[in-house]
Amino acid sequence: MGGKIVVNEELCKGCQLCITVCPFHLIQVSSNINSKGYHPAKFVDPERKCTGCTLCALTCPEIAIEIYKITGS
Amino acid sequence: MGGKIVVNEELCKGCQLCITVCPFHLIQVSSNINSKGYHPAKFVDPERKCTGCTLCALTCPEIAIEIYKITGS
Amino acid sequence: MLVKVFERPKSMFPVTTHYCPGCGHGIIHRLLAEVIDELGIIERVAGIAPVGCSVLIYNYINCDMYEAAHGRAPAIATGCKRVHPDLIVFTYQGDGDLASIGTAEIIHAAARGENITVLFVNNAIYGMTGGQMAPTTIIGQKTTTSPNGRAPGREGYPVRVAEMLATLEGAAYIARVAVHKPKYIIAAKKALRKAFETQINGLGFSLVEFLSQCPTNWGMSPQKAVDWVEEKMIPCYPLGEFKTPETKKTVEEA
Amino acid sequence: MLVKVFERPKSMFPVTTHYCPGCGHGIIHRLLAEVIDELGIIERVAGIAPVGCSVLIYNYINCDMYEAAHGRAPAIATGCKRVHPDLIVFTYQGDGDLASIGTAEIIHAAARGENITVLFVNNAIYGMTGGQMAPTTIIGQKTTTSPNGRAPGREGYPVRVAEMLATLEGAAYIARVAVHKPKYIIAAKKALRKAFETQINGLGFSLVEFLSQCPTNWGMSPQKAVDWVEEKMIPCYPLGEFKTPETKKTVEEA
Amino acid sequence: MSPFYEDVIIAGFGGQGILFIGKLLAYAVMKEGRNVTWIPSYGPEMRGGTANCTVVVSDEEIGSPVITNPRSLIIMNNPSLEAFEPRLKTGGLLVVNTSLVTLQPKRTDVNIVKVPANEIAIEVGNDKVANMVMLGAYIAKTKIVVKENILEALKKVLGKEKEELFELNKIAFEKGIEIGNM
Amino acid sequence: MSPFYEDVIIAGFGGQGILFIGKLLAYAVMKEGRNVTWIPSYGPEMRGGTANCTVVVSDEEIGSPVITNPRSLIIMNNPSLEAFEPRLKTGGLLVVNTSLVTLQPKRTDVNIVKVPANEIAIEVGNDKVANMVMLGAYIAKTKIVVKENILEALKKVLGKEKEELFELNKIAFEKGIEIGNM
Amino acid sequence: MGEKVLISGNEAIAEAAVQAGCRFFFGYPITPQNKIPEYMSKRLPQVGGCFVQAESEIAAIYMVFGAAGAGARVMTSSSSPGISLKMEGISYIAGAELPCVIVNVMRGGPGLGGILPSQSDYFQATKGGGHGDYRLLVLAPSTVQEAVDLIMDAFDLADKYRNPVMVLADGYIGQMMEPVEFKKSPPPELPPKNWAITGAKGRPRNLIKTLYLNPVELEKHNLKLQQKYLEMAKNEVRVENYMTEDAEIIIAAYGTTARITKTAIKILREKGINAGLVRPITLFPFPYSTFKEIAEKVDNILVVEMNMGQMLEDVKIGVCGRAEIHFYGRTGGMVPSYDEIAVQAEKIVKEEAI
Amino acid sequence: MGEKVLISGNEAIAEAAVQAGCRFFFGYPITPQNKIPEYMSKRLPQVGGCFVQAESEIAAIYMVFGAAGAGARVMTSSSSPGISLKMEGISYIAGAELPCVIVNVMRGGPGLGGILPSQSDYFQATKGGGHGDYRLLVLAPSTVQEAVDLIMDAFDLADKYRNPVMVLADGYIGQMMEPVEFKKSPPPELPPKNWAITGAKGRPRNLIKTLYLNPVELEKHNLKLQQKYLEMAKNEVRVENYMTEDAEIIIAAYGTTARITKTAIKILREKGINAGLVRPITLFPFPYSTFKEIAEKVDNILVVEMNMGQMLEDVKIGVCGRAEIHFYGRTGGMVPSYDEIAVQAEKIVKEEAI
Ligand SMILES: Cc1ncc(C[n+]2csc(CCOP(=O)(O)OP(=O)(O)O)c2C)c(N)n1
Ligand SMILES: Cc1ncc(C[n+]2csc(CCOP(=O)(O)OP(=O)(O)O)c2C)c(N)n1
Ligand code: SF4
Ligand code: SF4
Ligand code: SF4
Ligand code: SF4
Ligand code: SF4
Ligand code: SF4
Ligand SMILES: [Mg+2]
Ligand SMILES: [Mg+2]
Repeated sequence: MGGKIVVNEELCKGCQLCITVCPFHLIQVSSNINSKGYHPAKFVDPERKCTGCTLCALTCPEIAIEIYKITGS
Repeated sequence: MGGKIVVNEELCKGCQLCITVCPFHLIQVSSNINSKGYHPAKFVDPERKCTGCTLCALTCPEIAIEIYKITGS
Repeated sequence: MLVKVFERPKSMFPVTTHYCPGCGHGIIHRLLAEVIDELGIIERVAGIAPVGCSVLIYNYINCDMYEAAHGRAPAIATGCKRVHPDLIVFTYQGDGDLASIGTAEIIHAAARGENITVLFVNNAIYGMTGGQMAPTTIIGQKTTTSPNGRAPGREGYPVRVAEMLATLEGAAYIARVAVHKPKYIIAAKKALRKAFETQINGLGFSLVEFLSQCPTNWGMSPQKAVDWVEEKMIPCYPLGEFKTPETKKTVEEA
Repeated sequence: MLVKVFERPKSMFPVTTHYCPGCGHGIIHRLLAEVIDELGIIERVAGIAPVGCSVLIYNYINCDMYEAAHGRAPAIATGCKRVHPDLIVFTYQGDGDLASIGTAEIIHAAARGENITVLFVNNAIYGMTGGQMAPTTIIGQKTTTSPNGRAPGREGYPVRVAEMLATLEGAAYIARVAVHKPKYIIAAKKALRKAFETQINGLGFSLVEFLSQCPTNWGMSPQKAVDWVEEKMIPCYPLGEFKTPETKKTVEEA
Repeated sequence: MSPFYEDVIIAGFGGQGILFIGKLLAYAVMKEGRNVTWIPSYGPEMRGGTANCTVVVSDEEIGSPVITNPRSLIIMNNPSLEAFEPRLKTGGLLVVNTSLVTLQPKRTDVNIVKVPANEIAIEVGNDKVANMVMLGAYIAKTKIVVKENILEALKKVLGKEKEELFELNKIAFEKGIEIGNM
Repeated sequence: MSPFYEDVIIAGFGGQGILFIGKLLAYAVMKEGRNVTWIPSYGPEMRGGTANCTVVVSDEEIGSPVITNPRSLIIMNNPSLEAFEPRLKTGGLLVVNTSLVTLQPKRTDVNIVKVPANEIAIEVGNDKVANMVMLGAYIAKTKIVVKENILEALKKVLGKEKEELFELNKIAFEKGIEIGNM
Repeated sequence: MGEKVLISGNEAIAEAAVQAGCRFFFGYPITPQNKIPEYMSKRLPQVGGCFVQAESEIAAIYMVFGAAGAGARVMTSSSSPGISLKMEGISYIAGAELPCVIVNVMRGGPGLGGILPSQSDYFQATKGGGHGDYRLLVLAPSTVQEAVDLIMDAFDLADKYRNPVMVLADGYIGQMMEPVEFKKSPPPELPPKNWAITGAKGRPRNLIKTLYLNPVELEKHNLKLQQKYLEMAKNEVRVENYMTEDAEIIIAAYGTTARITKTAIKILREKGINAGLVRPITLFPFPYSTFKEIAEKVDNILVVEMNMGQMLEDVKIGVCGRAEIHFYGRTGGMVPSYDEIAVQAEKIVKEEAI
Repeated sequence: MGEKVLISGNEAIAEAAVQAGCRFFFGYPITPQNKIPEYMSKRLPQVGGCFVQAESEIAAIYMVFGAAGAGARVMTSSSSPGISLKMEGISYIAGAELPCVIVNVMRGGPGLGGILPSQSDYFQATKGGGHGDYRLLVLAPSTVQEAVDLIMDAFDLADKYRNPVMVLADGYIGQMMEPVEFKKSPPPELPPKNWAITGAKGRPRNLIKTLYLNPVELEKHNLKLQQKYLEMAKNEVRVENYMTEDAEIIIAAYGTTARITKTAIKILREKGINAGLVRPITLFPFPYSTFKEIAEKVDNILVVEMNMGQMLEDVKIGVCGRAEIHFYGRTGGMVPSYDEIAVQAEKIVKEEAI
């Protein structure tokens, strides 16, 4: 049972707090720039390590992260 | 070594606090009325009991009492 | 199957905030909205915004709201609560707002045991006006009006609001929390919920002091700011419950 | 031979006061004048009168004086002391003045560690304006604005100023005394002298809270008022030193 | 006949019931359908221990409620005599409590009624009702209201709480009327 | 010859050094003995992340420091082009940073100078000095001050603390002049 | 006619408020208006209302803000120094368009001043002692009965315009007793308070605010406020013309000064001088046109105030050079007597005659 | 000519104060004047002075009271809502006759309003936003240089009259940079501050107060204050007449609005319309006589303000019906442009011509 996060790039302000708290270092700074001029966070989880622990979302001041748990099939 | 108090009748407002605190009940309400309409306190010490303990003056809100100690001769 | 386990609270508008990257206000807003949602009280909430960076909180939370004058939110809350005792009334106030200009209002709201909930955001600075010293600025901290670092002999000592208010009988629930890291954030939400429950149960004045980061006016990156909360603020402002309706007694640090 | 052992302090004018018979203000004035005389500081004292029954204190004590606006004496004292650090600055304030309208000013003067001395006269009432409720009015006490007796649910709880201020680091000496009986009056003077010495030694903010009788607005004879202090006020407002420069820590009741 | 008009200043020490008899008068006037104003002194003189009030009575709209030269004076202590006697209108009425006012009125162009109010009050039972004696004398002289309306006002003002004081006040008042009618 | 007069609005994102080059310009003008006003935007647009300032230069007393229809524009982002282009005076000068401004200017009655400022800045070493490139181009076109006075201003503003940034800024500025002179 | 009661101005003001539906009062003691909060502390709980003695005048005015914003009828009262402390709050209330009633029982200033009657807060009340382009509707009663009537109207006017209304009285009006009848006229049709804070149940949430960071919006908001003030000027001006028809000299006065002036006019007319009184009842909106008209008819206007010349300026604006304006003022708690006023008026008429 | 420095209005105001001998500053942050306290917090300790960030504007004004009463040169600054909070204190300071300088960098109101420039506190400054018959000496700079000069004068004027002086600026003056020369003229002969609180050594004790329970004394005190205000009106009126000699229309404006008007006048004259400007520099005392005189010469006066018409009333009083008065105002942070002003003026002149 893993997890998955979705970062809303337009809401994100690139503060990188989520990056600091993810226990598996699954979040990075994107090279994109959003319309406000920020480099948003980017979810990079090739090995499907994300547990959906919500730590990243808990610490996000912009509520830019939504989290899903992958259950069952 | 005894004591003696002098009440300034014009300053006194007849609150009677001094009367309450004198350990020897040496102060009474005068029947005089001062120019403000108060009955001032009156020192009555026929038996020379006053010790000059200053309790009466300490409690007087109007500083209407002066106290003397009688020493020596 | 995908199950959403974290999403924007319903009582928040889906808009971007005006806060700087990494600002603690955003986190506290979310906690507030979550607690409102969980208690199911959004239709009977009245909020009072302060003057400070969070003056625009009404752009984010979808409940009846007043915007107060600087420092006067507790008085407005009093006026509102007395008219509508059934409303759940909260104020949201910065440290300049609550601990400086609004000192009398917060103390007397607490002394009256006014049945309201106060979110007090202590970021050790005046955010909105550009980084001047707050009553909560810590010793040594440089601000635009304590350019040489706050020195007790010149600028006095930090005010510990939670401790001070806990001396008042009307205060029913007083706690200090922080929002710089997830575990603190989780604890902060618990305290906030307890504060609202105190009000709902009619037990009197409740206040939660949030230590909050202001990267912009501290002149730090958001990550550095998070560390600064841990290393500098918490030692000056110990976390914990200083009063609870159960004890109604002063509790030394948690 | 007659030796005068008690007389009017030199720094007091030889005039009658405007106070009601049995009012505590007169006693506190005398203690103040005695301490000033004993410390020999009359030529470098600046006093700040409040708005309250004691607004005319400058008619009784022969030193440089300001008359403040209601509640603002600590701010005026701050302005004065910053200009003349060598002056010995005191404020004299009632409970309406200091604990109600002037709450912010007193707390921040204490928080700044402003090197001044405050005489705080707690008579549980607004004397000058005719007996309205004060923040210090005790539970059950009837006043002209708490006609059914102060009830916590309606009018809130009494504010304990000494305890509250003792939570502030800038406060160096905080004590509560009473003036209804000679032994208390003697203790009160000691505390007041200590407060002034704290200032003279540059140790920071000092405050003495005097429980004081207001026979007129309590609706009692002076003797009854004295008993009321003992029986009602002291249980609500315990006497003692709450902070001293030596400990700078909170001391539970003396 | 020009419309009815009267004004009176009542003055004495605080605690003598100065404002009280002014209010009784005002109540009674109101009862009789006339216009009336009652205004107390509330300035610095109060701290000095004196009190006074002004009652104006008129069939017309009342202009000034404060009076420079009153038509009548009810005087209960020395300082008040000194303060107000010179202001009394020529031909006016001066009711003076001779029990307490030791100074002699100087005016010869006014009507002076001397009332040993405290002595009478003590006679009827209590020094405190000297004010009612004064009021009685004043009303007897001016006939400004009927006695009954003062008594009704008295009843109303004393209320249930101080009902027991009614008789004493009434007697004092009636004694005052007697003196005034003498 | 009528007395010298010029006004320019400099606009872009906050953080692009908009206010900074405005100040350098104002310093240099002052150095040359002319009157100058520099006024920043400090209203709600600041919270929106944009910034602008207006510099007015004149031999006479300066009246309005805010300008409805400026003679020149230095534009560093798209929103600013949209906001200010329509207000430019006919025959005016528009210096536009083509590295960031992707919109095309619409005006045909003005003088347009396109400066790939960020590219040049990166070339000379740092993206942050794009503002200096823009300033150089503007000054080359208008000759409003001599180059040396801008450099003197730069030295002064950077101060001891940021001395090491002088060279980089200078080079960027000079590159800008080159482009302006092209 | 209902029953008359003998009551002091302060108590009458309080009772009138209660009868007008005021259920909330927030105040702080200050002489000479203490009977208002004291009366309210007893009376409001009897009618299911609530009295709070605030920690200060500032807290009081913001409690009013809160209660008015919550849709209640609410009042506060104070006297001059206390009113000065409310200036920021009054600007906020006006800016947020909250209806409430504010009573100023004026005393002598400046500073702590004294406790006796004065009219020296006229400017503060009418020109906006607080910041920004706001205006209060200002009512100046001259008798206790009028204080009662105006207080009752004040609540309706406040609701009608969503604007704070100030009742500007003075120490004498507060302390004086007069027979009074409480007769509330049926309230006018008033707009529902659908903007109030009551909990966003079944409706979009409400917002009460004064911040408009965008100046275009703030200007629009201000223009809307101005429109309201113009409406007031059109609909609400009240003024009493007393014996003005045949007047050769007009005295302009309001409040206590005006009723003293009526006695002065009697004296003057006994001496054969036909004096009249123009008494503004609304100080804002000010009866400029009354003064314009009267100035066409008389040569001299004597303004009498308990201050050093404040309404004087409005009279000047109204008269606009059409008549000579004179001023007689007492201040600091001194009340002009009818004699003094008569002497002043007589002097003007006599000099004119030379 | 000394050296010019490029400096923002806020910083220039602070530095000018220091150069004028101001050693104490008590303030509370508020946009758009934060650079003043910030500058002072750095600068004052360098010159042996003292800066205190007060807990509120109210505390700040009473710290000023304390320091001014102690004989120091002292200043405070704020912006509109913060100034409203100082109203009680200003009335006290005026009543106690303490010299000090108060700066209001005005922003849009009412309430929290906005942070952009405004002139909507004109009434508050000139008519006494606080209670009682007091007046401030009010100076309105139009450029940063003038802000510097007027601040320096303000301290001298405050000491000369023992009266608070208000410098009424707006957000643009505070934020704008201009080259400035700091040239303090030698201070006038000023009376010694023998009334100050310094410790009663070798002299009778001093007393600083505003309470006069006896109304006779309070009136006397007020008359003394009035005398001072008359003196100011006699000696201190400052006004700039700009291109008025041949003007067919006069524009009246002060502060930022006035300098924008100068550009408008240029435009108008290019179009052949001879416009002139009357710019009051002292708003109190107001240059009534200048307006009286100018009104004899032109038919139309256009008052331009960043408010809804406040100085307008003083112009009306000055003009007193001798010329037609028009008004153009922007408010809430909107600044009138020279174009708009020119259009307004042109319209008036053209309509006149029909
Ligand atoms: C009466 C008044 N004084 C001052 C201000 C200016 N002001 C706006 S926000 C603020 C302080 C904000 O600091 P804080 O309350 O700590 O909130 P933060 O921005 O740090 O969240 C000040 C002083 C104002 N708007 N009104
Ligand atoms: C701003 C302001 N608000 C209110 C008052 C009225 N006032 C004068 S004294 C006082 C309270 C006095 O009570 P306290 O401070 O307890 O002194 P006390 O008379 O009991 O000694 C009040 C409310 C005032 N003068 N100024
Ligand atoms: S949910 Fe947990 S594991 Fe997944 S990205 Fe966020 S912090 Fe990392
Ligand atoms: S915490 Fe939120 S705002 Fe910050 S970088 Fe991550 S997603 Fe973006
Ligand atoms: S000094 Fe002591 S003994 Fe003498 S009268 Fe006073 S209290 Fe009594
Ligand atoms: S204590 Fe003082 S004032 Fe009271 S009765 Fe005794 S002497 Fe008189
Ligand atoms: S200034 Fe500080 S408190 Fe304000 S939004 Fe930015 S980070 Fe947050
Ligand atoms: S009212 Fe009370 S405090 Fe005031 S003088 Fe009288 S007894 Fe003292
Ligand atoms: Mg803060
Ligand atoms: Mg008290």
